[in-house]
Amino acid sequence: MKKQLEVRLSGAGGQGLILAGIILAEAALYDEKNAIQSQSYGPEARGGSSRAEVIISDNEIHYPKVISPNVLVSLTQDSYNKYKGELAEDAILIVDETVEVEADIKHTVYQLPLLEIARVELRPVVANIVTLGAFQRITGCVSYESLETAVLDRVPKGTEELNKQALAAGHKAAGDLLAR
Amino acid sequence: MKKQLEVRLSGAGGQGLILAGIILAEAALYDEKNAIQSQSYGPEARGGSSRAEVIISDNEIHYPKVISPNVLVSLTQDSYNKYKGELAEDAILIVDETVEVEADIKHTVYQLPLLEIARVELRPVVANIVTLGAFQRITGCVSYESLETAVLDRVPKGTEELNKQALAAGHKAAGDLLAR
Amino acid sequence: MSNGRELLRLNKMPHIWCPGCGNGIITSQVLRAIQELEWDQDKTVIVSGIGCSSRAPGYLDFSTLHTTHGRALAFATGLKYANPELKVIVLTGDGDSAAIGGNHLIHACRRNIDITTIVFNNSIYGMTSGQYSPLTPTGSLATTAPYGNIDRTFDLSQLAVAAGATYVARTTTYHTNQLRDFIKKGMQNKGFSVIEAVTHCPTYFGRRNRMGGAVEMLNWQKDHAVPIRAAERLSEEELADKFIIGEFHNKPEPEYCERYAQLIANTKGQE
Amino acid sequence: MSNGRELLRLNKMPHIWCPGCGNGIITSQVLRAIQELEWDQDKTVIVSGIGCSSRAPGYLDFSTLHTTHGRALAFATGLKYANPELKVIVLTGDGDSAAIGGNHLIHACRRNIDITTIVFNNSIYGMTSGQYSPLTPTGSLATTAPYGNIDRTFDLSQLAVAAGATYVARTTTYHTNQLRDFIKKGMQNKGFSVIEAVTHCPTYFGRRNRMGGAVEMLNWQKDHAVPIRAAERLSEEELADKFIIGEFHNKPEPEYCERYAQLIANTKGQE
Amino acid sequence: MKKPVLMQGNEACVHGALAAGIGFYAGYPITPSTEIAELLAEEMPKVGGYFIQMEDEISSMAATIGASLAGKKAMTATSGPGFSLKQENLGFAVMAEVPCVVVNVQRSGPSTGLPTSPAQGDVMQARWGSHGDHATIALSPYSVRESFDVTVKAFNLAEKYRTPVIILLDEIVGHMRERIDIPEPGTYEVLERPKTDLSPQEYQPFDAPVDGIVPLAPFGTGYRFHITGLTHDRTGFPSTKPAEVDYKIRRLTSKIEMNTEDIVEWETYNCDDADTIIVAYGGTARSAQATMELAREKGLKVGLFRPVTIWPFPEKALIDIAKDKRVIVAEMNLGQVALEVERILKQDIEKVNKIDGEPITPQEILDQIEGV
Amino acid sequence: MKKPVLMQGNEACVHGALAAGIGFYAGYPITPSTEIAELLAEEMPKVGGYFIQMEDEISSMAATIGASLAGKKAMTATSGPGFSLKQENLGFAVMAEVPCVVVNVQRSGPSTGLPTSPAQGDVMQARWGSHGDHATIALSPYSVRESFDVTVKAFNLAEKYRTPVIILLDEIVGHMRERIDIPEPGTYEVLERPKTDLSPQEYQPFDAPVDGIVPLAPFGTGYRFHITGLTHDRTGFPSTKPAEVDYKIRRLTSKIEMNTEDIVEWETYNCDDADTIIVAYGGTARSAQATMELAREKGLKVGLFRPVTIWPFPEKALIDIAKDKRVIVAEMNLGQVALEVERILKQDIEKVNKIDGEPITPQEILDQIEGV
Amino acid sequence: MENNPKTRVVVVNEKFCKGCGICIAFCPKKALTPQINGKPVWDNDLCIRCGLCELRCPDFAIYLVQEGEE
Amino acid sequence: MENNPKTRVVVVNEKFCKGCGICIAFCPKKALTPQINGKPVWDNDLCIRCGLCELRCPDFAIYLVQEGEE
Ligand SMILES: Cc1ncc(C[n+]2csc(CCOP(=O)(O)OP(=O)(O)O)c2C)c(N)n1
Ligand SMILES: Cc1ncc(C[n+]2csc(CCOP(=O)(O)OP(=O)(O)O)c2C)c(N)n1
Ligand code: SF4
Ligand code: SF4
Ligand code: SF4
Ligand code: SF4
Ligand code: SF4
Ligand code: SF4
Ligand SMILES: [Mg+2]
Ligand SMILES: [Mg+2]
Repeated sequence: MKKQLEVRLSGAGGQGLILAGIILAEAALYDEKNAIQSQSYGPEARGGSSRAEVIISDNEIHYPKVISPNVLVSLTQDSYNKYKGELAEDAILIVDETVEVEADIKHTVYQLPLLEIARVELRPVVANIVTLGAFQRITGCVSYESLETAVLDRVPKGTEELNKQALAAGHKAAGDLLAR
Repeated sequence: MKKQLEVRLSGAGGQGLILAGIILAEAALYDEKNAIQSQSYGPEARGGSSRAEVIISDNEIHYPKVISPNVLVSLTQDSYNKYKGELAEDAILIVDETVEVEADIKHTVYQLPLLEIARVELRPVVANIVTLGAFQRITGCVSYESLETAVLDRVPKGTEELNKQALAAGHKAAGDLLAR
Repeated sequence: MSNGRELLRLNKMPHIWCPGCGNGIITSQVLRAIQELEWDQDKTVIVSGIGCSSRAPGYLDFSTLHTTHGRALAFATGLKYANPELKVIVLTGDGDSAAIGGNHLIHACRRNIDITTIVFNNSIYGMTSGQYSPLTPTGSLATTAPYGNIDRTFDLSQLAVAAGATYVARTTTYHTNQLRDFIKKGMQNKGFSVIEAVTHCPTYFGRRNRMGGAVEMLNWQKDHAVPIRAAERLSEEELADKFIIGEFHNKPEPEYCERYAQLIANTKGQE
Repeated sequence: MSNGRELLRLNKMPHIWCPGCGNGIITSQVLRAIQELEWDQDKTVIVSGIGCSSRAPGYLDFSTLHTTHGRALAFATGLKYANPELKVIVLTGDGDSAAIGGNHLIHACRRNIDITTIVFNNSIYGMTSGQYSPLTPTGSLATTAPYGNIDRTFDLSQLAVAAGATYVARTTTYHTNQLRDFIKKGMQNKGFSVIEAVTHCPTYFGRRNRMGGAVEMLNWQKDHAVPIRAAERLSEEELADKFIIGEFHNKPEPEYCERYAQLIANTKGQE
Repeated sequence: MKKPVLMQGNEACVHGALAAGIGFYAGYPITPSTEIAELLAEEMPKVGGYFIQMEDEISSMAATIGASLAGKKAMTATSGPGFSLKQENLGFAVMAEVPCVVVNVQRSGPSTGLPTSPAQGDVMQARWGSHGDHATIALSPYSVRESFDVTVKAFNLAEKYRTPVIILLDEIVGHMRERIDIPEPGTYEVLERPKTDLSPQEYQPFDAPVDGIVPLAPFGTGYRFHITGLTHDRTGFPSTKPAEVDYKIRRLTSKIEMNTEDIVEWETYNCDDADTIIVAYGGTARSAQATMELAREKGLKVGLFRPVTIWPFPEKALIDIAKDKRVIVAEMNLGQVALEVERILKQDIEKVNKIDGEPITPQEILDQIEGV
Repeated sequence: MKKPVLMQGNEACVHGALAAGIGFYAGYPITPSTEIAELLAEEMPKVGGYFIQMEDEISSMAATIGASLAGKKAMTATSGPGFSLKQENLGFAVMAEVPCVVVNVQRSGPSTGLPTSPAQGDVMQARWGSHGDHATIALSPYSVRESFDVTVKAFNLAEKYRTPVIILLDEIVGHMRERIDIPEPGTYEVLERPKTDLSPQEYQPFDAPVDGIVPLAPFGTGYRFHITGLTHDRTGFPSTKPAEVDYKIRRLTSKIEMNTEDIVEWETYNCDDADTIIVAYGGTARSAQATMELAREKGLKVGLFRPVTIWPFPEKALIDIAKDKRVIVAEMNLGQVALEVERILKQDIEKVNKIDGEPITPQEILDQIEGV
Repeated sequence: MENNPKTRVVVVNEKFCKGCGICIAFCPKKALTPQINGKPVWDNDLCIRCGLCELRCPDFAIYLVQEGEE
Repeated sequence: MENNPKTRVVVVNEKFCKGCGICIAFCPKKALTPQINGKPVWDNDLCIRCGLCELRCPDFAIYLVQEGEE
């Protein structure tokens, strides 16, 4: 693996991807890696798409912004269209089932019913945590334990169990997909 | 005579010395000389003393402020005390009768009842013009005609005659003194 | 009737406001009012400050001026004074007009300059993500009032009246037709007019104060707005959690530009 | 009784004000009020902006703060809020408080922070030699209104009431005892108080408007000030060239620092 | 004989503005600039122009911009504290490319300072007082006549480059009275606001070459467009696209920097044979002139370089004249233009500074020359 | 394992302020500084401190000064437009020598610009934004941890030199989240406000040596004195006497300039063997670090000079390290610190500038190095 | 061809509509029902052409037009 | 030794007094008359020790004291 992993999480405003980015970065810290999280602000954030970025590395991270993501996560078509550019050569994509990806895309694509899992099995608000579960299973760039700790640190009191389940559900869904 | 004449007119606020300074400078312009007028502003001007400065020269005047006056005019004791410093070696003083001047002063002093002339013979407000008349007679640095023209330019409509008389009265008083 | 879209810069749409945001409702009423009064598109200038609400002019097909935070009325005063034949409307937020811009509001009122000001009062700083404004009611939550706002509830319309505005009215985004009606009256008033449009920011004010979405907030307006006549018959307690809507002031007085025109007429050519 | 000179910085006297200027009369009443209420000299802070009137604190033997033009109330708010045990008095001019400082005035009123503000209203910018201020009456002359002021006559006290001050009163330098009385009441009000002291500037306002000297201007005040009760019985015409003096508002409400102290009490140590 | 006219620098500034066709003035009184407002209050209605006293300096700057957008040549005047307050809206005028003239009659600072005393402490502020990157045009006259000339020029430059232009008067020049022969109309250039050839449909208010502008169509003349202080594209609408932002922000600087030769103005005195060059501007240049005469009388080869445009600084001219000579920068501050001179010449320089409220005397500069 | 903490630069600034003993905050919301106010609104009441949201930035600055005079360590935070508005009262704090901390989280300008994008366009404004002559202390952190450190230091310097201290954050550092290990109390210096030894009778609030201060006695503690923005004498009362004015105004600069060695802070990386020195600060220094690594991988001898105090600039250190080497100044503006570097080094330098709202990438600096 | 109810239809501009649900909530005849994205579907039969949806839509996204227009 | 009228005198601080004439104009008993510089001269006999001069003097220049004080 490359010494520095650049991750872009994208979706609609309100889907909690910024929180997901923070949790992911914190999980990396638990793993004693370095991590930097950033996000886009401004009127852009008011309308449709939202974006969070995380860089994870064993070394010091100087430049804090993602230049070419190694992993792009997209929960909506809009955000996929907007942020799919400038991916790293070896980038992988983790997208919701509802996102249509170009047939001729040269990157590895993992398509999962992330939103549906949240909506049907749990609650729509935990789609971001479901996503993190899947992300962990696919990239392995943080440990599951650290991720779970980070999730439990950040989610509102009383929702710990729900979020644990969400994380597990995403993890499992990705496992199933990988197994196929 | 020195090529540049520095004049300081001083008195109490309200005695019209700034106007006198402006008139003097304008008279110099009528004589086709150069002149610069300046004055002190600020809270200082609110309280007691007031000061106007004029530089008259046949040449271009660069530095616009009076450094060491060749002529100091003082209508009040306060203003005399305040501004008597830093006179030029050959300076002359034109002061109101009510001003007490040090006995050992090394400058030529002309003491005249300027305020009284205005008050008794004319009106108190024209003390500044009386002063100008005396100033002209003593220094001769502007012509009487130019001074009169400048006075008439600047004084309020309807007071021309009064001011002409004032100028003449000052001129005469100085003449009488010089004659003594 | 139309929603005013003929006067939109359609190529700039959709606008940046959040789903359900009341700003669009007010903007639509402004456009309808202009249409109904048949104001000349080429002679109408729309000025704003900074804020979510102040983004409105960018969508409106007039000469439009998006200025600095709080200063819209000062820019507008210069514009109107320098060319009194222009019709000038100012769109501003509660923060823009009542916080940083409060002084310019008072002085525009005082001068009675012929400008119609519409205050988009969403009780919050929307653009900067939900800090309390001078018009945030006591006790409400905001990012800078995490324990509840300790400031007193403030009445901007009353201030405008005291400062000398000659037309002052308040209503809500729920009372849409009344809103348009007040805006039109303000525009017709030859003098300074303030229309306080109570609006809803579901994203920040609504969410933080658990008021539900746009629909619930509109219903809240319906339930808490009391017409001025009705209010007169209610006790202070009954009015405690209510606010008053209606026309507070409507009394023409000499307009500023006209008074200066008179001065020019008296002076011109004097030398 | 004393004229308050025990509280002067005698070595700074005589003050810079012109002969007959009303500023000294107001200042004397402020000092007498402090004496009569026995405020602690070491715990009293006097703050001002910029203007002739704002030079007053320099002569007063307290902690004194001469700030920037129009901002006295903002400085004072920080001072008082940061240490509520200080007693804070603000001395300000009509330009300082109503022109450039209008916004801070409104917001201090709105917060009801425990500060007593005395506005030296001489209807003119004295310090800068006689330009018109927002409180210059319509038609009066000033260096920047050589043809007569076209601005509308403005009522600062009414603005203060509308903005939420809990004690508001106006009187003149002629009504000296009443002035002291109002100042004392303002100081005793736990909240924001505004005392508008109509005063005379013989040098600029008086001279330009041919009102005579200090004595004539004091007599003018006597003839043109109408007590609030009397005014109620007069018609608009009868009041046309008059102005009203008296207490306009006196209704205690929760004070700002106390509300924040409550918030601290509720929050402190929470982590 | 033509009647000689004695006038203050502040008054000459007003007459310059009137000569340039000023149509609008908004201001708030402050010493030592107030005479400008007072005289305009009297003169403007006579010529059908608009004078307004605003509630403060922020609104004065705003109203000035508003009036300019309405098509008037517009000006505001102030001094130190007020100049600080205008900075935000001055930046708006820069960003929105709205022509206007801002006069700062400098007094002694910081803060309230010495309100009635001269200083030149706001020279760097004129360049850097507002946040964000931009270029500045600032002119500093040294005489009453030049106050007139520079004001006419300021209006011309404002219109030509669609930018606020700053006049840095100082209390010395602003308040002193000297003879001025006001030139006859027609003997000096007055630039009217350029008009667009384009139709309202074609017009894009910011579609300009890197070194230039698009004429600004006044509001109310059938051109409906948008003005904002946000970064914007050539049409004037907000844009966050890096390429458009880059183009826009760089042009604010390049339209001035690429026209430096057209804008800069300076004068030299006795520089040909000089081994010592005094650099001085505004009121202090008068002291330096007197110094030069004193020095020449003593046989010292002293010259004077007097920038009239402080920003952009006449960089090339300075290098031509002063490089590797002894250079003394005299100014009523603690060394502001001196920093720029040092940077341009890349050599050590000497300074004569004064900040006590009194003007620098000719002798004080001479003392520095003579190493007293 | 100690729980790792992920934090924004803005949040770290708040924690630094709390660590330094902040007792008062006044502000007005503005992106990208608002998190500072929001977090303080939450934290201040918990520690018995005072948080107030004022009606604008002018009053926020004023209230901050007022609170400092009441004896509290006081801070305000803002961004570009608000920083412009604070300039007048910032000058008052300078003149009256009132300690306080002013944070400017820089965003892209001029004017409203790109409110949510990073820039470093206010560096010169921090030095020259207020009228009149004075010196400035301004610090610019490049990491979240340094945001904490610099804030503590800013409070210390403010108290030590009785002056406002400016923290120039930028949107990059202010908004990014990275790990921070907040140091234990006791491991860093916290300077309490110096107390006077003198009795109220003897005390003169400005009777200071040229390179220092007199401790500021809080209002309400029995010391009755006068504070004014007018020039004043050692007792604090207005004075127009040239000698007193000269002493006062020069001291505002000398108390900082004569202590430059105590104040300045900078870091160097790989400068010993470098033939090319990048000068960069704040968020851009991170790009430069990455550039350096890329360059070193290519065998290019590149070093980095990173000023932490922008004002006073670490002039001596820069000369020691960079004189006669190839120097590249990288900054998110059109070249502001570059002017100072050019002046100090008296040599030609190269610049990498960006003002389109995006950070400078490591590659862009590398391209300059490689002459691409 | 005036405002003849029979010939007027309610149009939704899907590009402008943000699915806020206001039109749906305040339609007096429940002639509007939400799609999954919140945007309204119009029922010609229930609609009485009162214009309230148009009046309150914050996005200029729903309005009545003569059939065939736009 | 209280406020015994007989023992109280009106004092004028000539350094503070600016000769504005206010005390003179508003003295109910005409106990004050102007010198040439406008500053008041006090008449012990006419004075009723009402304190109005002290009350209105803008310059803290005239006031009643116990005889022998100050
Ligand atoms: C001088 C200045 N200060 C602060 C800001 C930041 N700011 C932008 S909009 C805004 C408040 C917006 O609130 P409001 O006026 O109520 O408009 P809304 O967004 O709620 O419609 C603030 C504080 C700014 N742009 N400029
Ligand atoms: C920012 C700023 N603007 C303007 C001034 C100039 N100025 C000083 S005092 C003043 C007005 C004074 O009027 P007022 O407040 O009524 O006080 P007065 O002198 O009449 O007592 C002005 C405009 C200033 N000092 N600072
Ligand atoms: S934040 Fe609030 S005011 Fe701003 S667009 Fe969204 S809903 Fe509207
Ligand atoms: S100018 Fe007017 S207000 Fe100022 S001191 Fe003189 S009389 Fe008083
Ligand atoms: S009100 Fe407008 S934006 Fe909202 S759902 Fe209906 S059509 Fe869409
Ligand atoms: S026109 Fe009236 S009835 Fe028809 S859809 Fe709209 S709101 Fe409902
Ligand atoms: S009122 Fe005071 S200042 Fe005026 S004349 Fe009398 S004593 Fe003197
Ligand atoms: S005390 Fe009364 S009677 Fe005596 S001088 Fe004074 S005003 Fe006149
Ligand atoms: Mg709002
Ligand atoms: Mg006044």
